[in-house]
Amino acid sequence: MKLIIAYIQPQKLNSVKQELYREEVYKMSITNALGCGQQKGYKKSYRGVDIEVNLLKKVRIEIAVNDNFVERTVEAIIRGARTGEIGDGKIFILNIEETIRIRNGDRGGIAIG
Amino acid sequence: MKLIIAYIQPQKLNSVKQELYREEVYKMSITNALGCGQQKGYKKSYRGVDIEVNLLKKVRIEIAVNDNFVERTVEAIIRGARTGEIGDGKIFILNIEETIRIRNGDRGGIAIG
Amino acid sequence: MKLIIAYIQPQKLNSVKQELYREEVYKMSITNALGCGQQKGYKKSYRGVDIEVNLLKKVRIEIAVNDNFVERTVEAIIRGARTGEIGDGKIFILNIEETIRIRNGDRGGIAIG
Amino acid sequence: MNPEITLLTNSITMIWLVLTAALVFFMQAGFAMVEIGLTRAKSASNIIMKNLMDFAVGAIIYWAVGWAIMYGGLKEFFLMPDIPGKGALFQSWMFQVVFAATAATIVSGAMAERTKFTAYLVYSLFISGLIYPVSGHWIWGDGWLSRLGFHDFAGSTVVHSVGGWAALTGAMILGARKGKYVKVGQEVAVKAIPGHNMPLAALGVFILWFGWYGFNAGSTLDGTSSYIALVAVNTTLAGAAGAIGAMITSWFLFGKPDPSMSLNGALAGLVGITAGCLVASTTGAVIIGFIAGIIVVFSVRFIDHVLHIDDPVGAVSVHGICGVWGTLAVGLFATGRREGVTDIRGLFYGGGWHQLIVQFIGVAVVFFWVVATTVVLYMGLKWVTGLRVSEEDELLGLDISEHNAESYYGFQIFQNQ
Amino acid sequence: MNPEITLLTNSITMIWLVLTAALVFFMQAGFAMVEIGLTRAKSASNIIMKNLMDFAVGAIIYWAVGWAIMYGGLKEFFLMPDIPGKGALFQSWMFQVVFAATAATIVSGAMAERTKFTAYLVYSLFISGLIYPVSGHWIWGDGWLSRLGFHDFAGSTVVHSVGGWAALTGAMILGARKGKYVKVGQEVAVKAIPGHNMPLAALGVFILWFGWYGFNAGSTLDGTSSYIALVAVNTTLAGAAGAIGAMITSWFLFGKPDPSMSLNGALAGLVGITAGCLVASTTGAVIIGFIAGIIVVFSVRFIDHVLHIDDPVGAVSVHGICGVWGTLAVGLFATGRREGVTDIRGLFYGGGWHQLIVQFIGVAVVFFWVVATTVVLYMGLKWVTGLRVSEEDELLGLDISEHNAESYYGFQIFQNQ
Amino acid sequence: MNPEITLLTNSITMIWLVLTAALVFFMQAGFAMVEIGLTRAKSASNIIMKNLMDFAVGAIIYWAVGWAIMYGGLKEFFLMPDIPGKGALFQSWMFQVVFAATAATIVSGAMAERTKFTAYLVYSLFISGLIYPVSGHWIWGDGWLSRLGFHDFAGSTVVHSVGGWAALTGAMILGARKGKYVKVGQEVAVKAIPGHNMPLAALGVFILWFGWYGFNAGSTLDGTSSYIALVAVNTTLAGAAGAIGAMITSWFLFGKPDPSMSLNGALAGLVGITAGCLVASTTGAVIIGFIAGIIVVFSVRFIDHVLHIDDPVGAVSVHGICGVWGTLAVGLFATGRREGVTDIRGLFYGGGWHQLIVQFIGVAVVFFWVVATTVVLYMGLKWVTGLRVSEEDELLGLDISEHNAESYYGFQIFQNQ
Ligand SMILES: Nc1ncnc2c1ncn2[C@@H]1O[C@H](COP(=O)(O)OP(=O)(O)O)[C@@H](O)[C@H]1O
Ligand SMILES: Nc1ncnc2c1ncn2[C@@H]1O[C@H](COP(=O)(O)OP(=O)(O)O)[C@@H](O)[C@H]1O
Ligand SMILES: Nc1ncnc2c1ncn2[C@@H]1O[C@H](COP(=O)(O)OP(=O)(O)O)[C@@H](O)[C@H]1O
Repeated sequence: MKLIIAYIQPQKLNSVKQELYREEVYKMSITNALGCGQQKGYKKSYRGVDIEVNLLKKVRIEIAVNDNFVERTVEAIIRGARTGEIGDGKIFILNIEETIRIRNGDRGGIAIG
Repeated sequence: MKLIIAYIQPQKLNSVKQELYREEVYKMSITNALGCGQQKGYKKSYRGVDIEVNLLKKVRIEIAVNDNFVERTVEAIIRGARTGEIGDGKIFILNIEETIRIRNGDRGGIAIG
Repeated sequence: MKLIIAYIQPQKLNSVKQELYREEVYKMSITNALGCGQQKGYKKSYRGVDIEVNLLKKVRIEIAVNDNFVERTVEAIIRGARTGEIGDGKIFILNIEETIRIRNGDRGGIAIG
Repeated sequence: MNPEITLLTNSITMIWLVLTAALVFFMQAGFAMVEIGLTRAKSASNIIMKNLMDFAVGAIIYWAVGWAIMYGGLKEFFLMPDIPGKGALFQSWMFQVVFAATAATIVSGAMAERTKFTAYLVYSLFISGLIYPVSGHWIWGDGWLSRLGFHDFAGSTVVHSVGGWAALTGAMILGARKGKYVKVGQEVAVKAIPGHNMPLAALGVFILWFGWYGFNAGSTLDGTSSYIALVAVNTTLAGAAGAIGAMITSWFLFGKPDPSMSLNGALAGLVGITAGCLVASTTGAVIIGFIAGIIVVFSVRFIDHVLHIDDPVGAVSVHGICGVWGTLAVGLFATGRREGVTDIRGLFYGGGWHQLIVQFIGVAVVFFWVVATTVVLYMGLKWVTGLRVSEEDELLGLDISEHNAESYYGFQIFQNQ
Repeated sequence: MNPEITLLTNSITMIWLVLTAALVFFMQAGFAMVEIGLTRAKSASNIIMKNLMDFAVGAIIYWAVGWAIMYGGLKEFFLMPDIPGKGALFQSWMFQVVFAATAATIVSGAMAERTKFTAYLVYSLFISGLIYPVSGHWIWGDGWLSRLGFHDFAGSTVVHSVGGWAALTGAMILGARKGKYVKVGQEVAVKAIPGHNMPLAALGVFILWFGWYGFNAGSTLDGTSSYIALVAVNTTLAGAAGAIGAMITSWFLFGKPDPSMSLNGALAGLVGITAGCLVASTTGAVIIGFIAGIIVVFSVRFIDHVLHIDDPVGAVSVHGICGVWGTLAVGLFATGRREGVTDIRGLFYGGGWHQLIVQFIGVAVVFFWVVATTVVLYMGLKWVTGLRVSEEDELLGLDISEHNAESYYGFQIFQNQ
Repeated sequence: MNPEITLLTNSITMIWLVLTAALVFFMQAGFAMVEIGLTRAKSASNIIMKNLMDFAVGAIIYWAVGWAIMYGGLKEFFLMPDIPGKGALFQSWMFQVVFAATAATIVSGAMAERTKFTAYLVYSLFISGLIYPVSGHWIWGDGWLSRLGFHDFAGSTVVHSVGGWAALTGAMILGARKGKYVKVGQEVAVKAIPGHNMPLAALGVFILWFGWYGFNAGSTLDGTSSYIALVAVNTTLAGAAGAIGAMITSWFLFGKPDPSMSLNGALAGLVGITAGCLVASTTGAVIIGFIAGIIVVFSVRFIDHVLHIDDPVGAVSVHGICGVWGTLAVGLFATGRREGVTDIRGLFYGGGWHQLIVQFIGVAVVFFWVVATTVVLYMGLKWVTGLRVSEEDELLGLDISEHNAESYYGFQIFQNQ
């Protein structure tokens, strides 16, 4: 089982979700994040004092999948999120040692879906 | 050392915390999350236009524990969070390679608690 | 490749960022978190009813780095965040199995930076 | 009198009453903001709907029947007939309808976050169409209490206590919000359910205070009264003293000066002076207001910690209890020196016990009238439409469950109750 | 007449008009809060700027030229010359400038979240300096429509429809916000872009309603008119009935009573009664308001689901469509019993079709005038400065792209559109 | 004169002053919202407490002693004795107390987010009970400055500059909020600490503007003055021109039109016209306001970037500096054509330098009086109770450290300073 963590542009969330649904990945968890990367920030100012904004709004997606699902999930995220511009985001894949469904105590691959 | 990530219903946070305290697990970190799973969303509308809400509010708990604590922590979370209904949530267990306490540089199992 | 997760005091974010930049770590992702640890909370009250606040505001930093960068990143975080007081925070290091840059599909160590 | 002088006199009163009525209308915004601020984010749109609709429904029913019961007599249902030259009638109705709406909207705060919206609509009909007009008739409509000598200048009892007691029975019959009182063994632990928007609550209090100048000073019902300024001064001083009283009391009891209690204190002082704003001296106003500010903190605490009645905004304490205090204070602080308007004189100014006893009778009568009628009303509603939403709906929040709506779209709000 | 009486009569009118003008000014805050509340957090500061600046720019241009076109004639550009004893001139200007500003600011809501700020500034100049004054002159400035017998007491057409039609052409020419109408195959899917702050929207509506007492009752232009109270009563009843009408309609159509529609309904009722608040009876006011409340829900739905015009706050429906309804209603509900002021009588009161036809002509003329001039204006702006911000700027939000600003610094806001 | 005419004249003035006093009272809400909006979320409840309490404490002390010092003489402490027929006294007190409270509350914004609450309470006592009444007496209480011919119609100096200078010394003695000015080597880097709620700040400005009609027009102190409308017109035009002036200046200096500066600009224009709203022509008002709008931006920048004084809301610039400008402007723009009220004439209208010099003397005297007394006051407070909270308390936020309170319970707020 793998944990896929993806950082994407907030405005791409809907299209990523649609691509994931197409691959029958229906489960995920989403949080707000601020990202710092190659993407240039922008300048804001407040009452004449400049503010350098280099933490940009990102959406962080966490998806736990069984190993045979990893590639199609990654491909779906890329399809949904890619624009080819800097700031498109990153995907990190980590190993999950165990998964438990709280409702009924299921463990392992069966608990993922 | 393991990292336990649990997604639970927000209204279960207090009872999960109480169960964890009972097991002498006092340390944890919590974030807001939006979850997409088997649980059906609900329909909102705005000025007569329907909005399908399928990202539901969840609480994400991260707890780092030493290996011998994993089972009691998981059990405590389940006790606190289970209602038997869809939407109760999931627990994921990942391996931690190293833990460092910033205050004094402690490393390893001793830094967890 | 490793995923470094650090919980720090919110007011230390700027100095941590500066230390990371000095080590040429420019990429990171940040989320809001509530932390429960050794640090004592404080008492709030509302209309004469006390509220025990033991979930304190923390900032959660996630940095993916190549293995040779782990130590300098950890050191930088510690330099930026340490006050020597309880509540300074923790660092957890996890293994990353794969990293993908969404923009161009780069994989592995090259995709991290 | 010279007809031109009469016309001018009438004109001054007309613009005075229309402008002060507008100020009192604006208090609806104040009530809405206070209630929104002191409850949770997940109920804000429901509160908006309640506050908008108790005014809307209340105005229509007060036009249809309420006014006729309170002042007009049978031929004035629907303000009929529409003949010219009824300026005086319209000006009175305009000034009175906003008072009826104030009484109605007070209740909303105490019943917040758990009342069925349909039940609330029906409640609005009855309070503005029947309950308020009947007791209002007794006191202001030349009814038996007014003939007894009961003095309630701008409505500590007529408006505020009526709202306060209806709030009390409502909050009791509804029961507390889930999680407010938690049984731990034999004990009941009192939990805080903090309001989500203090700036709006504060704005609401400032709006209410602003509107109170219309409420009290307009109640001269005469734009040429030379007591208008005195009433405004007393209102100012009592509100100020109330805020100070509550701040000090909360500081003493809780260790730090409490914002929402101090805001309540200002309102308590204003409610307290409402009955006596004409007859009290400025010193009297300061004392009345200050005591009201102290009372409100103890009352909120008592209702919460001892009675375990869940009144999220403190409506029962501010309007019910301080309304009583203000009404009784007339029997204590009336100076007896309001030549040409009233000669009542309170205990402290050598008037003896008489006025105090009359005031007490009025307070008691209104208490029983409102408690009796609202208990019947709420129990009836419980039986017919249901009074309270389901537990899941309460958890989800009334915005979504009653209106499919969200009040702060996009804002990340952390809520575990 | 006795000069002392004249002085007092003039004084009453002067304080009446200055106070009601202040109330109408305050409606600017109401419009700003409604618009902020019903749009996204990322545009709030831009909305503030638009609402502040359409008043500021509008007041200056109305002083410079607008007033002279509408009422004053050539010698009153810049309110010149500054001779003493012009109290009456200043009092009229003061009361009129806030009406001009109301017409101007209505448009802001419909064009929210995508209009270039510079273009909006230029628009403000033209609406307050030219478009509004010309049609205003026809109706209120003793122009040809007023001589035809067209009756629009406080401006359902003069103010609200003018704003509403300028909003319509603006929203059409601009096009919808990105993501509002999504092509899915052949079909267009209508998406909701929920407003981010319902409490502020509700506050805005209460402020508008409060200000409306100045708007309508002040339009007697005479502080000694005996119809002031009637106007205020009709305003109250129509607003109330409008809120109820919209609530019921939304309940029926959408399954639950919708907060933002009910708020729109109150405004719709108020717009509806604005033309006829003097000539309608109280029963007439209730009916006019109630129907306006129904109309506004259907109109919002039609404009959104059928015409696919993106009007975030419903300005076209509330001010344009209900302005028409209110103006025509005069031809239906005028009682003919306003001795000493007007003798117009509507269809339902035995006055025949005449007045209704005159009202219709006025409505049509203003529609064509505003549509024609604003189309030229917006197309010109599109060509000269550009009317709409770039797609990236819209995505980023106008706060940042137009003003380098953030409205809720520190708040975590989740936005994926 | 005919006693009926006298009664009516007095009545008109009484309702005029009570209503305008209510408008000025409402400015308290405006100040609170502006200050809340332009500071951080963690201080909002503390700001509420300060704004509520400076009014409450100020009203009580102004009743007890302030009024007697400023206008009444020794026998009018506590407005004693309470004899009937003192309508004129009460009406004056009512109108004056809200001005005293305005001066007091101006300071709050400049000292936001770091001042001890107890110290602020003591400050409130002294400004409303002593500092403001003394200089007020000189100018408005028939004191020596008024006899010198100093003209400050509604208080650019009496109210605004007094508040502004007390704000200046307060902000200086307190020192900046942590993180505002950061030493980097030899240089001081100026950091932005953005306000957290622009919609509330904008609402506050609209409320202030609305209240300003009471502030300026009410200052005729006579409801039958024929200059009331002129004053209102000048107020409108100067506020509008101020907003435009600041918008253009900020656009020029910062590259984009800045919302909070434009809001400050409107206030600057209003402060600027406050002294001269009676004597200036409408053209004069536009120029005065426009220049005030330019001044305020440069002043804010200078105080922040050069003097490194941390004034979160720009109170010193808006009220202090623009108060000076407005007061001097009387010496420039007074037309000399206000028959029956005043004959002062400024430099630009052929009046020579005389009036300008008198205005300058008044400005300087008040500056020294306020600076001297407030420095003593703040240094005393520093010594006795402490003026500033501890560094940890500031970091935690004054809501929690001073009041155990949280202003936006449940909202996720990201704050790293
Ligand atoms: N090494 C990293 N560790 C943590 N987060 C990262 C890392 N690299 C990128 N991110 C996240 O991904 C986002 C996009 O990265 P960026 O470098 O801007 O884009 P790109 O992948 O197109 O070069 C960042 O804002 C950040 O949130
Ligand atoms: N595979 C997954 N990856 C990431 N998050 C998940 C996954 N499965 C479940 N979750 C999280 O757990 C929550 C509850 O899951 P759900 O399927 O609704 O409940 P149940 O476990 O009772 O079937 C989801 O809303 C989501 O936040
Ligand atoms: N075992 C853990 N699991 C998850 N989060 C932890 C753990 N230990 C500490 N944290 C996070 O680190 C923060 C600081 O920990 P704390 O124990 O207060 O400080 P210290 O490391 O100085 O003893 C906590 O508030 C929490 O967010």
